[in-house]
Amino acid sequence: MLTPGTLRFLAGFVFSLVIGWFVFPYVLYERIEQPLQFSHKVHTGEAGGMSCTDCHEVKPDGRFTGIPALEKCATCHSSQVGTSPHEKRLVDEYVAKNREIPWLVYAQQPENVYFSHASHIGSVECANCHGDHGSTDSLRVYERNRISGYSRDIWGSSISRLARKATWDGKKMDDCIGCHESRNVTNTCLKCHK
Amino acid sequence: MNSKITRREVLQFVGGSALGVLLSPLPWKVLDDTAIWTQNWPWTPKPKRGDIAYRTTTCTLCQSSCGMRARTIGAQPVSLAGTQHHPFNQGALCTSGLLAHHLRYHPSRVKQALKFSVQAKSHSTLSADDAFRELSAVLKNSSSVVIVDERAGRTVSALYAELAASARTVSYAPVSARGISSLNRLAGNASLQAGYDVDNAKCILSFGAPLFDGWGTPSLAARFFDKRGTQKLIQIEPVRSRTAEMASKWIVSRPGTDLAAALSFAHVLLEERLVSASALKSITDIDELALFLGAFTPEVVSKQTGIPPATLRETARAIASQTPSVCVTSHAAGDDVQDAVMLLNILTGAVGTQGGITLRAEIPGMRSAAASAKQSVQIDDLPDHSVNVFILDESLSGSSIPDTLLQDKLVSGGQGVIISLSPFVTPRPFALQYIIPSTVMFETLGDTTGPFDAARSGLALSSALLPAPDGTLDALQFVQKCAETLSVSLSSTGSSEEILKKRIGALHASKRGQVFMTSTGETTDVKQLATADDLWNALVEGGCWIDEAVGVNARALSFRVMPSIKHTRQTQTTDSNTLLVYPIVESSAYSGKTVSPLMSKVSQESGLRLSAQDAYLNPVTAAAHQIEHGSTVALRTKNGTMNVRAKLDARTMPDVIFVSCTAQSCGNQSAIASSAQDVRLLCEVSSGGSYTPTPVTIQKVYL
Amino acid sequence: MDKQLIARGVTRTSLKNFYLWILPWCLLLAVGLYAVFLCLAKGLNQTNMDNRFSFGLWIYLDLTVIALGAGAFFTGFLLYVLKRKELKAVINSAVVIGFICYSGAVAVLGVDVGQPLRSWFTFWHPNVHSMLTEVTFCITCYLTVLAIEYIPVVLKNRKLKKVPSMLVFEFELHKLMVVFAAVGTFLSFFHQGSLGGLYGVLVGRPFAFRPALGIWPTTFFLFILSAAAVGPSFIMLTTWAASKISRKSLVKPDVYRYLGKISGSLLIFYIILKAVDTMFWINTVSTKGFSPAGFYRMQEFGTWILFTEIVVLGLVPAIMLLSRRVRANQKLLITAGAMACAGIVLNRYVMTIQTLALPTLPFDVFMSYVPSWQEVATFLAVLSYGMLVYSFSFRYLTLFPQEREIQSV
Amino acid sequence: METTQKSPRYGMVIDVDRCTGCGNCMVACAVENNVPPAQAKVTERTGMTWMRVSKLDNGLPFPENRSVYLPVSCQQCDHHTPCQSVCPQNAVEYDIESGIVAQIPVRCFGCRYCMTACPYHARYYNWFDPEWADGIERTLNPDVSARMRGVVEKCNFCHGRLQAARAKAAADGRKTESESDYTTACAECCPTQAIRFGNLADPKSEVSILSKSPSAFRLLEDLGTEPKVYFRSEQEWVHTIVKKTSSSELKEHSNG
Repeated sequence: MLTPGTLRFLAGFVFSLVIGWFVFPYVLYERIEQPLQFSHKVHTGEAGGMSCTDCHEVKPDGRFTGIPALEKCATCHSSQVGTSPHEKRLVDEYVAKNREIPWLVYAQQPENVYFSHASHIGSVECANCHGDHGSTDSLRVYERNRISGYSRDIWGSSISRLARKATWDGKKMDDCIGCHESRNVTNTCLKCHK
Repeated sequence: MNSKITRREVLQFVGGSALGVLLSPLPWKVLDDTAIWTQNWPWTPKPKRGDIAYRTTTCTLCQSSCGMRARTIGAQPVSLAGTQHHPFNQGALCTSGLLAHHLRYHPSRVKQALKFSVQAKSHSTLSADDAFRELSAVLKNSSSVVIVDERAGRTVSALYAELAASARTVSYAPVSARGISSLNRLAGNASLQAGYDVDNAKCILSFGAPLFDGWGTPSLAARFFDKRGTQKLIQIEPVRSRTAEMASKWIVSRPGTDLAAALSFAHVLLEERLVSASALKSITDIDELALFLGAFTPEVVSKQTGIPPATLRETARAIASQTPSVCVTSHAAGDDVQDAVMLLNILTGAVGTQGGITLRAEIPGMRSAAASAKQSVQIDDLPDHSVNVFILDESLSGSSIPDTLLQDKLVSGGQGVIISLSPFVTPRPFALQYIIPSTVMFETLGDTTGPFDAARSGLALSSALLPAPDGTLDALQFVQKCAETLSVSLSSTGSSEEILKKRIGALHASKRGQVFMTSTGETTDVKQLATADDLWNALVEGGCWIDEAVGVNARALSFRVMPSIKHTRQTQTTDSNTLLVYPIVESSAYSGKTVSPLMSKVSQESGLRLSAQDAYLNPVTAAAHQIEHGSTVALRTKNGTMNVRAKLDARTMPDVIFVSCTAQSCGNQSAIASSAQDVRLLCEVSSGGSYTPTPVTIQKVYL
Repeated sequence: MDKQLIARGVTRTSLKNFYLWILPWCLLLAVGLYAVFLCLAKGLNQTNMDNRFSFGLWIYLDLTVIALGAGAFFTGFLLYVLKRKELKAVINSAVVIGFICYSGAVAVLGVDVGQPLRSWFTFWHPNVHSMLTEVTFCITCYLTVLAIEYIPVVLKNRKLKKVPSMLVFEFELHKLMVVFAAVGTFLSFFHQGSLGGLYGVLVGRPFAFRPALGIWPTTFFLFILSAAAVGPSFIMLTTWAASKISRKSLVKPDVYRYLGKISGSLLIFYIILKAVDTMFWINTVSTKGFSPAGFYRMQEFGTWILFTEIVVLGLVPAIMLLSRRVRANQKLLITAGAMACAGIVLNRYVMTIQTLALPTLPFDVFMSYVPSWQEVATFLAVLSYGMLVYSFSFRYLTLFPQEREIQSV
Repeated sequence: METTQKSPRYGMVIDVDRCTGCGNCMVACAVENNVPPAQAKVTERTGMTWMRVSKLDNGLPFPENRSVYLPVSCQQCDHHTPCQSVCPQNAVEYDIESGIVAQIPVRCFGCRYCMTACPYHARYYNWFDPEWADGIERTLNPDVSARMRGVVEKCNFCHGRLQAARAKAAADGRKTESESDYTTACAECCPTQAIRFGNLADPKSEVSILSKSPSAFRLLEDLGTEPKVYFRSEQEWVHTIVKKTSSSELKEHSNG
């Protein structure tokens, strides 16, 4: 039988649980739209027929170009080829004005982290870390941690990190270490910190 | 607040929520994120990412013209290194060269034309056009304008000379590499060009020249070490400097007695008949000289220099017997010392011989140096207070001409004007000064001649990796502007590229010399290159041109030495127990230049180098005055008082306080804000333009 | 209110006097907090520490304060575990002193580290080989224990007793006290030792390095012993000081003598071992290419410092404390206690400051360091914090159970 | 060329007879590793120099005084690494794949215990927030992250260059970096080639041959920390002085 005291206690208990588990995550992350919409599907599908490496290439010195520069887009989109309004914006606002597109990188690793695509490509699938990003039709909202400034993809979708959906859900150091261990690759600091 | 709720009830609720929070991610996630925040503080700069490339070019900070390889992010150089196998510098750079890419962003960079009133009490900014409008008035109304060119041999030098030729009131004062100018003086021929062939010298006699510390190209030390044993270096200096430590022999001499030593060597050479007949013949006034030198017996000179007579004689014999030998002086040495040492080179027959001082042929494609020479004057020869306007070209490496010299030559009463083309603020309180903002390295296309410590003359181009800031001029544009204001028309005008291409074209046409290409790392004859553009590209890509070993025939030369030698002042004998202050050349690599703030690593942060606020003391001297290492002391001479930080160093001569001759302005704040003291000013300047040891009193300052 | 808080049967000075007493300490605290703010906001360039003197005043005082605070655990150990009833008279005071010392030390550490917000890394990514990890873990745990030990003292307060549940809680807690005392003792043994190990393991600092017995360098055991030895002396001193300041006798004289006796018997033991250790060190250090004499050739730090530490402030007070005649005379007893404490203070100074001042490399020199006002002020803040906590506890809580009976007599 | 099968142990051999004390290594290091310039308050004792050229002299008076310059960076101790064992939170690690003693400033919380432990004083604390004159931050090296105030940092043998070399190896399908792709900034920019860098584990490499020569020595060898930075000198007195540690040699002040 619950005394009023116990009830008040429980009330407080439940109240802060709700705050901690549901309100806090919502407040912590700031949702930002990408400057421009982009469909990997269209580019890689029959229409585009391009492969990942057409835009995201590894230089001979082993450096990864990451998101391609505007000139890459301009090679095809110097003028509008399709009907999409987003493409129109691409041409008018960026290609025409020769302004780089300020993409928000979902998988952006922190400044102190060194990640070499060259040494992962081949042994690890792109999807392993980037999920189905390569086949999406639109760019999802970018979530920025208001305290640390990191992309939410680093922490992962589960606020407790207990329910990790897949290998690509979360790219914290522990995740890298876990993957390395599972493939018995060494985890020395200098491998990944600059 | 509702009175029904008691304190206890609140506590119960709080207790519950406290427990709840601990069981939620909130505190733990916040803990993690705040830690991550400390790892990415917004005020900690993030290096810019971008495409990485390597570009080769030429360093223009000094005459050595070292080949350098820049690692660039986008267009921005982020680190520099020497070009491997480059004929000028063999892949070596000096400390300031390694930091050259910071100069573009130096705190004391001039972004707009500046006008400093006399005493530099105030300064105002003005647009380039206004500046030149005012300047044309200044130039038109002044009867004597002197263009000082401390990097003679560039394309712009020819244009300066041309300007001087066509404008009645203007004269051109080229400052060729120290020492070489003495050759011009003694030979009475301003067009002579020469270089020190130190690599092939068997014996090098150095009067305090910092050979391994920036005197020549940065690779000089390495070149000497690789020849260890086969080459002899005799260093005469009052301190066991970096060079003295590495030299084959170090001779301790009292500060400021180089002149006496040099003359005593000359005395011995004549007395012991160690001079070749041809050398004797080349000196027209040899008898007069012999008479004059009679006074400088090793015994007499020994009293001044503190060098035993025997050592003086041995050394003289060494340079005479171990030929080819060459005698060199420090950049800071006065003309009197320079001339006396050049006299030694003449007597030993070093002039015009391999391993001595090689005479260089003119670089093709230039307005004939002989023609330029006609208008050229030596600053020292100008009568005092006769110059209305000095035009200083400080665009490449600042100016190493002592302010005191300029002050003496300028019309008195602060009426003099200095027009300085400079990237940095260089206030000169004794004159009305205009500073025209110039480009710095990596911002401009320019040419530079090869090092003076090489047998053959050379030429290289520095390319513009970055866009020049608005309102800045390079020397070639500046000289054209000046020509405009004086309504003089120059032979070659247009963009820097056009003018330089003309010269390189002519160079190619001459089919002379060889060219080093960074693309292949090999050296080929100019003949092999089909078009002038091939040569141009090779040079723009950081290669260099080297002349053939053809030189002027030394036999043709004759020297009249007495005019410059005879009025050399007798070095006063200072009895050894008076305390003296004397500037030493710590590193001439950045002598008097504006250097990157990062230079604090070697001075302020480690004490490796003497900074402008430091002074070396011998521990014995320090103990005598109760001075500890690092304590602040006041130095008082009749020129004034300055506070310096004492650094005890057993390599320095007792009873002499050594201050830095290479006071440089690095540091994070602008030069206007911090007028770094120049400790050299404590010392008196000799008639020869060098600093002389000056009696000083020292006193510990309690802060 | 004030009156109702003060325990029955004891008298306390007027509220006005009390305020006059705490006012200067509050001011000092304020100044100190400002210094702390400077250090946290601008970084440790506010201190005079440098790359050579990477540890300074703060670390030295942390070591000292923690050594002196050892009285808490050792008294607790003797009382609850070894059932030394005489010590009931001072245990509460001892606990408060301990709490003050440890919380103070931890607070200063928070300022001393460059990135306090990352401190928890030590718990998340611990390096089990590091003595500092051991220290951090033990001190944090022991601080919690002290807090728990402190609670019943607080709950005994006249006003709080009125709340029934509190009384129950206090009673239950008291029954557990023996457990906490045991745990506390265990923890303290460890971190007192690890603090010694901190220097003993420094292979790069032959002056401080000591060979290992088992897994710990000898300094590990010396620190435990020395702390245990002076702990009681410090309790003795503080009790004496408290009674002088409050002009009341708080414990029966035999308590002082008893504390002195414990202190003395441990101290003599410690000093002997310390002497042996030093001898051993002198013979081994030369194998590292260092001459033991060389360490003492540096201007301030002559062999006198070693002599003072071991004989003047070690052997002498030990013998004094052991002689019944000395203990009988309170003046001498207190003096001896003070000397013993001074000895340990000096020992910690040598381990921290002299170790850093001495050069290691051939081209490297003896260096000295003077703390900046920010460093001093921060320390004074801790001191005044301690004073305030103790003053309040003394006024409103029963630190000395015997006080009432003494007064009623 | 591939390195030997067993993982490399990088090290340096510095010929002090060739060192003119010019300071190139110090500035080249600072440029490579984004070490900030000094602020006004900074002194020799709070300066930030991963590579520091110190003067070693024979202690004799003028003019007998002889001196050499010793460029001292982290000595990369191979055994009983003094700093590594004391760090409470594993911010220091002995990198088994290169022999480098790795310092990870983002893990460090600035207790400075490692600095107390290092006999070579090769570790530096960020007493100040890093500050570059406006614009110079554009010249920072993207391969190395800039550190923040309140952490310890030191020479990591230009690990940015090691990572670049490894990336290149991966791109070429090689397992290990090739030594020709990897050298430190100080070695690269030494105008007299006094600093040689290479793999000590490879018996054929220049450094391991030089390190075995009788003229080679290491600092504080008796401590048994097995540094991977060697020095060389043909001058007898240098060896004698280095053997004596400063505690046995009384020194009341430094000599410049």
